[in-house]
This record gives sequence, structure tokens and C-alpha cells, in this order.
Amino acid sequence: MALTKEQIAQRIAQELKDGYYVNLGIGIPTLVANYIPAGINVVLQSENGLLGMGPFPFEGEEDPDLINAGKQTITTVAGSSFFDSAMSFGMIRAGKVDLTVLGAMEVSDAGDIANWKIPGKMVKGMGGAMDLVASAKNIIVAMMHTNPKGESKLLPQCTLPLTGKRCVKKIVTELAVLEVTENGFKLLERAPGVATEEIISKTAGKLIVDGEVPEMKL
Amino acid sequence: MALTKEQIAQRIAQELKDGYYVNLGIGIPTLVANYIPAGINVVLQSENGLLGMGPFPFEGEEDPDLINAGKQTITTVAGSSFFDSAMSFGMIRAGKVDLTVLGAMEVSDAGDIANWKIPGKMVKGMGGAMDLVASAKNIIVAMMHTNPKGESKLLPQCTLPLTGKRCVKKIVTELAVLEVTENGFKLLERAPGVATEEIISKTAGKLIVDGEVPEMKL
Amino acid sequence: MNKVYADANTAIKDITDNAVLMLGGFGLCGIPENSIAALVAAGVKNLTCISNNAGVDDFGIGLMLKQKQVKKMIASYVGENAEFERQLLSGELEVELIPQGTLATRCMAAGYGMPAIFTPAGVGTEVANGKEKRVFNGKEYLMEYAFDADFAIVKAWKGDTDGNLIYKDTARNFNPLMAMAGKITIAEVEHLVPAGELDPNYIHTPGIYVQRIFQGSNYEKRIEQRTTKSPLSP
Amino acid sequence: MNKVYADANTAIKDITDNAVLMLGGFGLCGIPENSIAALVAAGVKNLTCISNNAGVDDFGIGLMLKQKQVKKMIASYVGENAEFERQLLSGELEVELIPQGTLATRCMAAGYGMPAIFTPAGVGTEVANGKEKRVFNGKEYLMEYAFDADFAIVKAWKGDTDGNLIYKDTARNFNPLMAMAGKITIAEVEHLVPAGELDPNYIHTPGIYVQRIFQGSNYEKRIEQRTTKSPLSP
Repeated sequence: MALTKEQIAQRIAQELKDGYYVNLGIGIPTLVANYIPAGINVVLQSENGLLGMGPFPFEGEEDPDLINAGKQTITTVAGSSFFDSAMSFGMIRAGKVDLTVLGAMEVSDAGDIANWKIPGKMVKGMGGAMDLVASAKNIIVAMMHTNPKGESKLLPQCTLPLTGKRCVKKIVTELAVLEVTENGFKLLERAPGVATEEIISKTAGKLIVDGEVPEMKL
Repeated sequence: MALTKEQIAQRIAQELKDGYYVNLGIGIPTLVANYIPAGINVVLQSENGLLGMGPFPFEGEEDPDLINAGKQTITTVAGSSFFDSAMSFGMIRAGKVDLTVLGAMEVSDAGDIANWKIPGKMVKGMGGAMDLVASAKNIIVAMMHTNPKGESKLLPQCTLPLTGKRCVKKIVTELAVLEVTENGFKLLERAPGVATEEIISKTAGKLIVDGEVPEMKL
Repeated sequence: MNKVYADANTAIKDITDNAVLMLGGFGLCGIPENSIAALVAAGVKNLTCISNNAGVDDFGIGLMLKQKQVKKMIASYVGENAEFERQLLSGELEVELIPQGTLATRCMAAGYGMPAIFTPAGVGTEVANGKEKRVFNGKEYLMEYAFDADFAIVKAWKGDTDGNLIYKDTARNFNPLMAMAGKITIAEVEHLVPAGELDPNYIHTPGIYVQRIFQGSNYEKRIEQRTTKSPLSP
Repeated sequence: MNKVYADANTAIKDITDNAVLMLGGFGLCGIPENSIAALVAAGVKNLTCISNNAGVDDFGIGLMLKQKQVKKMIASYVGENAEFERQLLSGELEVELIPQGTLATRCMAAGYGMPAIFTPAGVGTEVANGKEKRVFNGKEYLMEYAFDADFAIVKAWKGDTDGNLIYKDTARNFNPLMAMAGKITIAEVEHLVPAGELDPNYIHTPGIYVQRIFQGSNYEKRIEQRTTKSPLSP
């Protein structure tokens, strides 16, 4: 069975380690915050200028001065701090953020990522994505394995304008966990009940299948 | 009569304008704060991280956490702010400080200044002087016209290692007020009772004397 | 010297056509609402606006776009604005999209007297086109220049009559950076107090950077994405 | 993850000979007294110390100089220290003097992931020797590199168990810049409080930059130039 978006987030949450500072992008990555394993303390960074992001506020307690990078009303946790956008991206560039999770439109088997622009259609802008992918020590992409037309999003080369080159370390889709290696995507885990053949058929970039591929544990 | 150090400071204080942000160096420049003209509001910057420096504290009210760039215990005035050293020199480099007053060992008639090192003797370091002279919009040097040996400190070229090049705008000594122009030192004012001839004889660099030179008003 | 202005209209009075403006805020959070309204009322045109976002159709910089006051927009994300899209596609509006961290750091560079900075953001992408590249410690960087803006217009939570500013929560964002970067900086504040009332240890923007300040009024503080949890959810 | 250490000795325990250290403070103001005492007790040698000043003969970094623990000193002003002078003239101590603003900005650059910065400080002087020069808008600048320090050791007024720091008055100086710049940052604080007690709007150093924190004790806070006015003076 292919994973739900929640399950993709749940699987990514297994990558978290105690003491990690983590930046979660918009969409599936945001859901990762709901699955932080017990006993692990993780601090969420929001690149508009906050460390220690908490859950959404209760209705009636929204504060327009307190939003995340997705412009959603949020709260803070104990030990949080606010800072300006230069310091925010300063700590990102300096490699102080341990893990960045973000969505993508395409990923290449060399780790290139495209997620900000579709030529001919509307250009919304890159926001902080280019800074994050250029600087993060560890980048995990959370996305669907194929686009709505059924075409693979894991490609030999990105066709869309790049957000960053050779930066993605891992990809978690509804079908698989893949690592970006020097020789292409390496299949690490299958979604429960998903056949290796299905993953092979839906991966256009170079895919390394090394022996028996284990199922994910969720 | 040659000016006292206090009178040099008093003369420099006449250069202050309402709303100026001013950095005063150690020695005579510090005394300028005592002669700020009535009706003029000036904010003093101390490059270790303070805007709005006030006078020395009353005895018993010294705070080791509150010092100026000369490491003297001080106080703050209403509207003051503390910041780190990067912001402090950031505002200096960005030209936000309107006037810098500092001492010098030598000044050349091109506006070069030397005030941080005497080769062969102890090297104490430049502190913030090189940043200040490289960035300040307006730099006034407060110093004695001659060194203890009676040699002119206003030279065709500095003999000591430079602190900055072509940066000094004006010099106030116990004998004269001089402006640094493209053609050398221009004598603007004489100390009361000091003859132009004495100033000429004690100025080794190129000196422009244009007609009758007025006496300073103190 | 008096930095205090009566209101937005007097504070922005000398902003003329063709000016280059920085406007603080992230999304609609921490934007100078009063000053934007005054700029719309003044009707100045051909503006170059540097701001992380371009507002929404009927609020923020969107109000200036609707009036066709903006010639060029320099931003990192502009995805919430249909009028923006229309003007962009019709060629009425010039747009330069740059990474958010680059935008922030180019503001800071101006305020810190640094003519250029190096960032890895955009290396290997179209953002790198025409820019100087340089390798430090085996990693590639782009050289990006400090911004040069005629006016910076920012919004703070509290301010004093000397121009010292304090921001609240994530409404800080680009405001302190732009406050440092304008040739003339105009600050609107929710609470204007006499100099001496703010703790000097907690000033975010020292007054030296601020030339004009006024007490704002009628803040709408619109929320773009109202997300809440019910009392029962985790 | 626990960032809280019992005391200076445990916090600096893994600092070994030949380490590159940043030490916060300006003069004797805001220096990490406890950590310096622990480094003296530990007896580590051949250290490279980056600090604006080198203490005085019998306090601050001067205590480490007396024990000959410092191989190289990178500072902007060292004029208060006779033992320093003796070691410098005898060739025991290597010294690099750099402008104060350059020192500060090279720390910030490290903390902000900027490999190099441009500054006009030192142009036309011996500080420029061997450095890359570059003209922007008709003005000459030097390119200066970000520092690369193994440990940054800073002193704050208040800190919390997550490593968030607040400094007091001019004891702030280089401390927040160095706190951002160390591969491992050790903070000693006068008041250590549980996370959540400090107002998130007024944190000077966010905890992400701080790996170790401890409650300091017995602060001497020596004054270098005790200047006062009598109640009758103006």
C-alpha cells in the first residue's frame, strides 16, 4: 500500500535525532512535526525568524504578529527566540540547522532539486528554498513519486529550473525511501506491500537496487 | 596664547550640529563632551557598543558592565541603546556616525593619519581607529601641533605606520584650526594671540595662508 | 533635532516618483500599513519596491500594484496576488526574484557598510546568471551587492522619540534590516514613547538608523493563513 | 539533549593543546572569567586566542599569558599588559593585530555562513599587506576571511537551559558574535534559568548557536579605568 501523506511525514520523523534543529517546509514537511518520536527533543526553525515553533493556536488565540514561513498562525514553545531574517538565514548558511525537509517538483539522481518555478506558468518565487538547499547539512525531500500525469519526479536530470544542485540527501515518497548516492538513487526501503518492480517502473533516474529491499517500519 | 587641552576641545565642540551622532576618541577628544553648545543635541557613540553615552558615574555607582571604548566607567542618557561590536562598526562603516574626533601622532598634508604604532617601541594595536578613519564622513583630529621634541606633527608625509589614508578633514591644535584641502593644510583660524608666523614655522607640511587669518572665538 | 512626525502623510511627503523604496514585513506580518496607505493616497508612481512579498490583491503592497504605482518589484515570493500576475504577464511590471536570505543579507550589508556579500544561495541556478562566482574552502558562492534604497519604510511595535525601535514576535522579520539600510528610514510604530522609556538592552534598531518616526493608527494586521487547532486536537 | 554543564572545568574539559579559541569581552568587561580560570587550571598549551584584548597582567587572558599557554594572539588592542610585551619582544608570542571592526565582522561572518567580507578598515596601511583589494563605487576595500575557531567561550548575563543568552550593557561587545562563530560554543552566565523564562523577543543569542552552558560563580568583574564624578561637578 502506498503511504498517505501523514505516513510519509511519519517515516521522515524517524530521521530526527535528539537535539536536532529542523526546518520544515510547506506541505507534507509541516506534518512531520506531528510525529516527533517520544523522548526526542527537536527545535523547529521557521525561516521568517523563529526558533521553537509550537503547534497552531487555539481558535481565538491567533496572533497576526506570530506566523510561520507558510504565513500560518502558530505558537511558540518554552525556550523559543525571535530574530531578524538576516540572522535566520545566517544560522541556515552557517550549517546550524541540522535537517531541512522540503517538497519538490523534481529531483535528479545527482541530488539536484527543482521546486520553485514552472516556465510559462506563474512564477511565485523561491522564497527561502534556495538558501536552505544551498546550505543545509542534511536535506530530505518529501514528495509524491510521480506527478499528477503519472510521470516520475525522480529523474536523470531535472527539466524545470533548479532550486539547487547536488544537495538532496534522501527522498521519502509514498512508495519508497531513497538515498542519493554518487551512483544515483539507492532504494533503501519499500512502502509496506509495494513491490520493488513498481518503484523501478516509476523511477526515471538511475536506481540502484541492492539485494532484498526491506519494508519500512511505521 | 596657545590653547589648553580644554580649549582645543571647546573649539572642536563648535563643529557640532544639532542631531549629530559623534564618536570621541581617547584623550582630548573625550573632553569635547564637556563643551556641547546649549540647544544642541548630540548623541555620543562608543564603539564598544553604545549610543547615548553619558558622563562618568558618581562615586560608588560605577558598573563594571558599563564602560566606554577607553575602558572608563560611564553612564547612559535617555534614549541610549546597547548593541554588539559588529553592529557598532557596521553603523560606523555605513556612514551613520556624523563626526569622529580622534588624536594623532602625525597628520600629512594629504590627510593621512598615523596614531597606532611606533616601530621599535611597543605596539599597542589600532583598536577601532582604522575602522573609524576609513569610514567616518567627517574626521577632526585633536592634537598638539608639535611633539615633545618640538618637531611638527603636521607633515608632508607621515613617517609612522599609517592608520588611514586621505581621511582627515580638519585639525585643531593648541595653535590653529586647519582644513585639509587638495593643496595641503589651509590655515583657517589662529589661537588668540598666536602669530601666523609661529604656525608657519611649526607646520612642516604644505600650508596655505590665504590673506588675513582670523582668531578663534572661544 | 526632532524625528517625530505627525502621521504617515507628513512622513512620506517627500517621496517622489521613481524612488527606490524598501518596505518591511513578511507576508502581511509586520508591514507598514499606514505608510502604504499614505503612498497610495499620494499617488507617487514608477516606484521600485524592495520587499520580501508583494502583499495580496487588496492589502499591503497589493494596494500600490492596483494603482499601478510600482515599476519594479524586487522580492523573494509573490505568490498570493492575482493583480501582480496580470501586470507581470502583460509586461507592465518588472520583477526581480531573489532568494529570501540573499534579500535579507543585502539589506543588512547596506546597513553595515559592506558593499557586497557572498552566499551559496542560487549557485547552479538561473539566479547565478551574470553574477560573479567564487569558491571558498571548496564551496561555490555568488557575490551579491548591498542594496541602495532612497527610503526604508518599516513597522515596529514600540519606538521612542529618538528613533529606537522594538519589534514583536515574527513581525520583526525584514524590518530591522531595512531600517538600517535606507538613506532615509521612516518607522511607524504601534506605541510611540518618550526617549528613555525603552530598556537600552532590548533595542532592536538603534535610533541612529531612523530619521523619521510616527505613531501609527488603526492597524488591521490581516492574517493570511488563519490556522488553529480545536481544544481536543493533540 | 542536555546543554547544561556543572561548571567551567567540565565545560572546557575537551579543549586540548593547539586549539583555536575565541574569547568574548572588551577589555575586562564581559570576559568569561570562570572559563579562563579553568583553562589556566587545565594547563592546555599552544593555544591560538582570538579576543579583542589580551587582558591585564594578572587578570583575564593575562593569566593564560603568564602561564605561557598562548602561542598566538589575534586581537585589536593589547596595550595594558607588560607580560604580553615581554613575550612579544622575546619572540615567545606570535601576535596578529587587526582592526576592531574587522575582528568583530570576521566573527559575525563565521556565524552567518559568509566566507569573507569587505571592509575599508586598513586600506593604505600595513594591515592591507598581502590582502585582496577591491573597489566598489569608487572606494577601496579589503577582503577579510571569516574566522574558523574550534571553541568560542563567551560570558552572558542571563541564559536558559536551551542555550539562549542575554547580555548586559556594554558587556555584550564581542560575546554574541563569538557565540555564533565557534564550532562549539561554551557560555558562562551569571543567571541560569529554565527554558521559557526569558522573553523570546529579547534573546541576543538564540540557543541554536550554544552547545554548552553553565552557571558561573564568584565573578570579580574588575574595572580597568574607574572614572567618577563628584556630586558637585557638572
